[in-house]
Amino acid sequence: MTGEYTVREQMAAVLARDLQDGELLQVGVAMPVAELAVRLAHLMHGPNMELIFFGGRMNVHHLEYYPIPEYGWDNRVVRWTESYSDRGHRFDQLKDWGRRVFFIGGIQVDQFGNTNLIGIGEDFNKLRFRGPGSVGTPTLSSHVGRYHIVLNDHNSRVLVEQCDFVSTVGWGRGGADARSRLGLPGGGPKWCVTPLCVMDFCEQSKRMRLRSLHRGITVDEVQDNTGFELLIPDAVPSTDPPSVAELDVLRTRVDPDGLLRGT
Amino acid sequence: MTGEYTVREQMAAVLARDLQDGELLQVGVAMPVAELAVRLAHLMHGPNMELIFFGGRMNVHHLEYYPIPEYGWDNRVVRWTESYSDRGHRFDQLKDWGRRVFFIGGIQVDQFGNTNLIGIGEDFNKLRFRGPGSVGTPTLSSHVGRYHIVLNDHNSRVLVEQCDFVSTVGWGRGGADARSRLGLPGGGPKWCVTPLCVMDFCEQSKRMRLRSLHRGITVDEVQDNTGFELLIPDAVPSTDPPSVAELDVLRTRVDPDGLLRGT
Amino acid sequence: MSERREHLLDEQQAAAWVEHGMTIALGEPAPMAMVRQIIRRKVRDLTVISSGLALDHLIAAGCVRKTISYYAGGGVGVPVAPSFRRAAERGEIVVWECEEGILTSGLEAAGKGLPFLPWRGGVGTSLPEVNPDLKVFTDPIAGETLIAVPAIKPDIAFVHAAVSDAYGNVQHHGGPGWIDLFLVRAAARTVVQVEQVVSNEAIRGNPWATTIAAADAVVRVPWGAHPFFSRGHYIQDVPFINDYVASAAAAAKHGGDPQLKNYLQHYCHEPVTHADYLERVGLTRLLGLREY
Amino acid sequence: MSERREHLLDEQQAAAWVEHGMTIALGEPAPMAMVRQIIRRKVRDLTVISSGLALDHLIAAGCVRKTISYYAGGGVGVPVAPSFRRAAERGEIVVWECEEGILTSGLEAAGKGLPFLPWRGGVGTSLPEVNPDLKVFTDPIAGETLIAVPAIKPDIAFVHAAVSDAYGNVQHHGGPGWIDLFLVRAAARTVVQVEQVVSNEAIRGNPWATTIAAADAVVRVPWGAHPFFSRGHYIQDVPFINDYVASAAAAAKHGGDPQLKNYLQHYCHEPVTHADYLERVGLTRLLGLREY
Repeated sequence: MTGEYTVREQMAAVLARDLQDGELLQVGVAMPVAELAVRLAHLMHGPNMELIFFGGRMNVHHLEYYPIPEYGWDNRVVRWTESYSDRGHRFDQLKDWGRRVFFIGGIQVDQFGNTNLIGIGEDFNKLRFRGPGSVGTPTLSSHVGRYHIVLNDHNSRVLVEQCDFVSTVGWGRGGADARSRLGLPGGGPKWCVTPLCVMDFCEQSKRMRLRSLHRGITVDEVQDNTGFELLIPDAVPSTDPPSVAELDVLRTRVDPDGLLRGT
Repeated sequence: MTGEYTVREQMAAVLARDLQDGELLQVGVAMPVAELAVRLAHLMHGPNMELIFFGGRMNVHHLEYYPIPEYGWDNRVVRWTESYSDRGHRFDQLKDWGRRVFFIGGIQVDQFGNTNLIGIGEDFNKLRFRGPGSVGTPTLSSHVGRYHIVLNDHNSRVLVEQCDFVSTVGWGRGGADARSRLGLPGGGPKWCVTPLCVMDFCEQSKRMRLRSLHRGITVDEVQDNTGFELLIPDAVPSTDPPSVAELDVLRTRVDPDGLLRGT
Repeated sequence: MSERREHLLDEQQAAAWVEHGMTIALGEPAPMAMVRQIIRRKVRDLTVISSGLALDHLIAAGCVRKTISYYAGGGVGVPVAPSFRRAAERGEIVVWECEEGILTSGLEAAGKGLPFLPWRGGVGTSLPEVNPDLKVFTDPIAGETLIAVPAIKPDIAFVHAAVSDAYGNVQHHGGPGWIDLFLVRAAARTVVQVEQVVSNEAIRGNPWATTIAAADAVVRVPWGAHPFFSRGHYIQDVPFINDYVASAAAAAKHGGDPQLKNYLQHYCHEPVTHADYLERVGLTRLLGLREY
Repeated sequence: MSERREHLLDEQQAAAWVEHGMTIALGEPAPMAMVRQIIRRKVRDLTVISSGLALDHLIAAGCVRKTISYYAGGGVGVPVAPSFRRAAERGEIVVWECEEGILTSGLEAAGKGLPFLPWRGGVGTSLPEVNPDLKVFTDPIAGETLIAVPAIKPDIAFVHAAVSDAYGNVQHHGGPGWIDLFLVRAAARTVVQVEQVVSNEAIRGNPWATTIAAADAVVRVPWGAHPFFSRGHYIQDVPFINDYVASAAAAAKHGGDPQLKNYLQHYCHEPVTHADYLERVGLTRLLGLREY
C-alpha cells in the first residue's frame, strides 16, 4: 500500500515533516507541492499553524476538507481567513518572521542556495531570458526563520554553479557566517527538495550536500543532473517514504483531486 | 446687534475667515476657540472642508447642529466620521498635508513664532516647569500648508523673546528662508491670534508684527503685554468684527451652549 | 450656500488625466476598465508600477517606456508575462528592478514626504547592481548595511474597489489588494473604479471600513476588474485570461502574430465605454462568474 | 490529535508577565484593568510608553523609571499630568523627549526589524538636543537633513479592544486608538484586554475587521477601560477622572497628600480582580456610562 505514491507526494511528505506546530507558513506562487505540503502538516500535526495566502492569514485545522484553488490567484482561497496579514502594510511586523517558514523556487539555484528570478544572461540590459522578477523573495528570505527551495525539475540548467543574478541570498559565496556578515536575521535555506532527492547545506562550507535519495534514484543520476559538484556523504540514506497516515490525509483531505498524483 | 459679541467669538470669526473650502482642518488639544472657528468656517463657506478629530475625518456640513464635545477626549465626536485618517499609520500621507491647516497653542511663543510645549528652565534635566510634551506638533507644523498660533491669554510670560526650548519651528531665528533652509515643506505659522489682537509675520524678517486690534484694545496695551519688541505698522486697523451671519451660525449651530460667550 | 462637490467621473474623463510620459500605478486586482481606456487613448512612454497581466496589456499596446514591477508572472504555466518578457529582452522597455519590500519602501517614502526609506531585503542580492537608484549605505544609528530606497512618486494611482460614496470614501469588500493602499498614499492623485456607488450614510455606518478617504475620482464600472476577480462580486474569468496569455505568447514568439492585435482591437480600442466592452463579453458569461 | 491552543489569560496571569525594569507600552484608551493590576504587583523601574493619565497612575504608584511619551496632559484645565510633572521636575523620572511622528518612527523601525527610520518632524527643534538618542543625519539619496530615530522595542504592549476570539484575533469597534497598532507591531509580546470574547466564526465573518492577529494573550475584562471610554461600550467617567486629577494635583503640590494614596489603595491595591474593582465603582455608576 505505501508502495503506491508519486514522487510529488514524496516531496510533499518530506517537507510537511519539517514544519513545526505554531509556525506560520507562506508559499511562493505556482508551487503546488509546497502548498499541499503545508496543508498536510497543518492537518497532521499543526493545529496552531497559520497559513498565509493572498494577504490572508488562516487556520483551517478544524475543516474536514480544504481544497487547493484551481487557479493560483483564485481569491476564494481567502474564505477561511481570520485576519489580513498585511492591512495595507505587509512588512510591518518582520521582526516576528522568525516563526515563519517560506518555500521558494527559481529559474536558477546555485551551490550555495542563492536563487535567481531576475533573468539569464551576462548583461542585465541584454538578457537571454527575462525572468518574472523577485516578487517578495529578497525580503522574505532575509527574514523568515528558514526556508526550503522546492524545484519541479532537477536538471543542470536550474542547478548551476553560480547564478547569473541573485534575487535571494542563500549562503552567498559560502561559509557558516555568510548571512550574519550581511546582517540578515533570517535562518536561510535549509533544504533543496527536488523530484530526485533532498539536499541540505554543509554546516561549515554551506555548499549543497546530498541528504537523501528518493525511491529508485542513484547518486550518479543526481550528480549528472546537477550543474555543480554536490557534496556526497559516504552513505546516502533513502528518503523516508510517505506513511499510510500521511497518504490518507493527503488523498482524502488535502488533495482529493489528485494534483500530486498526476505526473 | 453686532456690538454684542465676546472677544472669543471675535477670535473664532477671524480664524474662520482665513480657512478655504477644500482644506482639512486639525486642531490641537484644549483649544475651544479654534475648534469652534473650524466648525464656523465649515458651515459658513466650507462644504468641502474635512475636520480631523481623534483619528476620524468628517464632513458635517449637512448637519443642522454639530455640538463640540463637553470633554476634549470624548470619543462621541467621531460619530460623524467617514474614515479614519490614520488606520494604524497616522503619518502615511504627509505629502498631502499642504491642504491641511493646523492650530496650535504653547506655554511659550517667541518673536519668530517658534513655540514650546517641552518646559521652562535653563536645564532640561532641572526644569522649573515641566510641560506636557510636544504631542504631534513638530511633525504637524513641519508639513501643514499653514498654521495659526491661538492663545487664550496674551501676556509676556507666554509671548517671550526666545523660547527656552523649541518644540515647533515657526520661523527659526528669522529670515524668509528660515524654513526652507531646514527643508521643512510646510508653509509655517501665518497668524498669532490672541484675546487682544491678530499678529502676522514680516515677509522679510519673519518677526511678529501687529496686524489688527480687537475692539477697545490699544497698541500700547498689546506691546506692554508682549515680551519682545513687536513690529508695529504706521496704521493698525481694527479687527473686522463678527458679522450678523457669523454670529447667527455660531450661536445657533456651532456653539449653542455658549462656550465662547462666557469669559 | 454651495454644496459638497461630488467626485464622480466617467471612465473616459478619468482616463483623460493620463498624459504621455506620466508615472501611473495599478492596484490588484487590476482596474481593467481603466487600463482598457488608457490603451484606447494611445498614451505613450508611461512608467508603469504594476504586476502580471495588466502590465502585460499596457506593454502589448505600446504604452510603456519603463516598468516598476516586483513580479511580471504570466499566469498558470507561463512563468513570465509574454509581452513583458519580449519587450525586456529586446530592450524596448526599461526595467526598474525591485521587489515587494523595496517597492513599498519607496512608496512609503513618497507618502511620508521623505527622500528615502531604508530597507534590508535585497542586501547581498544583485538588486543594487542592476538598479543603480538603490544605494547601499551604512545606517547612522547601529552601523548596519541597508539599502536606501528613493521615494517613488506616481502621478496617478488606479485601483479597483467594491464601493464608494459620491465623495470618494471607498470601502473594499474582503480587503484591498495588498499593494493598493501603498500606491494611493504615494500617488499625487487617485482614481478608484468601483462596482457600486453607495450613499454617504452607508459609509458613515462603518467608517473604520473606509480604506481610501476622498479619492480624487470615483468611476462606476460594474464588472470593471474583468477578466480578474472582485471580492464579493465575481471570480476571475480563467478561460478569458488564458486566451489573452495564448495570444500574447504567440505574438511574443512570432513577432507580428495577429491574434494579440485582434484582442486589443476588439476589447480595448473599439469599445468606447466600459458598457460597450461588457456587451462584447456578454452578460451570460459575466453572470457565470459567480461571486462566491 | 491535539487541539488549537487558546490565548485566554486572566488579568493576574497577564500582569505577571511584567517584571522590574521592563519596557511596557499602553494603548489608547488605556487598558486600565491591566494598569491597575500592574500597580498592584508593585513593579519597579519600568520604562513606560504611554500618554496622559494612565501614565500618571503608574508614576503616582512609583512603578516608573523612564517615560517615552509624546504627551502627558492632565485633562480639562490641567495642562500637565500632575504626578508626571512633579516627578519630572524633581528628577525622579527620566523623560525620553519625543513627539508622535518620532515615536511612531521608532516603533515602526522595531516592527520592521530595522535599526532606525528617518523622520523630518523635529528637524530644527530642541528635540535632538534634549534627547541624544535622536541623531541628525544627512540622507544618502537627496542630501536632506533628517532625524534618525532608533528602533523602540517594548517588551509588552497592553491595549484595550472591543472583542477577540479565544485565539487572539482582535477586532476593535470604531477603530483602535491611533497608536495601538504601532505598539503591537513593535512589541515582543501583546496583551489585549477586551470587553467580550466572541466565537472564531464571528471573527471569520469579517476578517478585514481584525486589527490584531494572534495576540499573545487575551484578557476578558468588561468595563476594563474605566474610567476611560470604550467605543461602542461606554463613555468616559468624567467625574471619576476629575477626582483622580484633583487627588494627583494635591499630592503633587503638597507632597504627601493622603488623597492620592487613598485612591491608589482603594482602586488599585486592594481589589484582587477586575471584578472586585468594578464592585467598588458600582454597577449603577457603570450602567450610567451609556454607550452612545
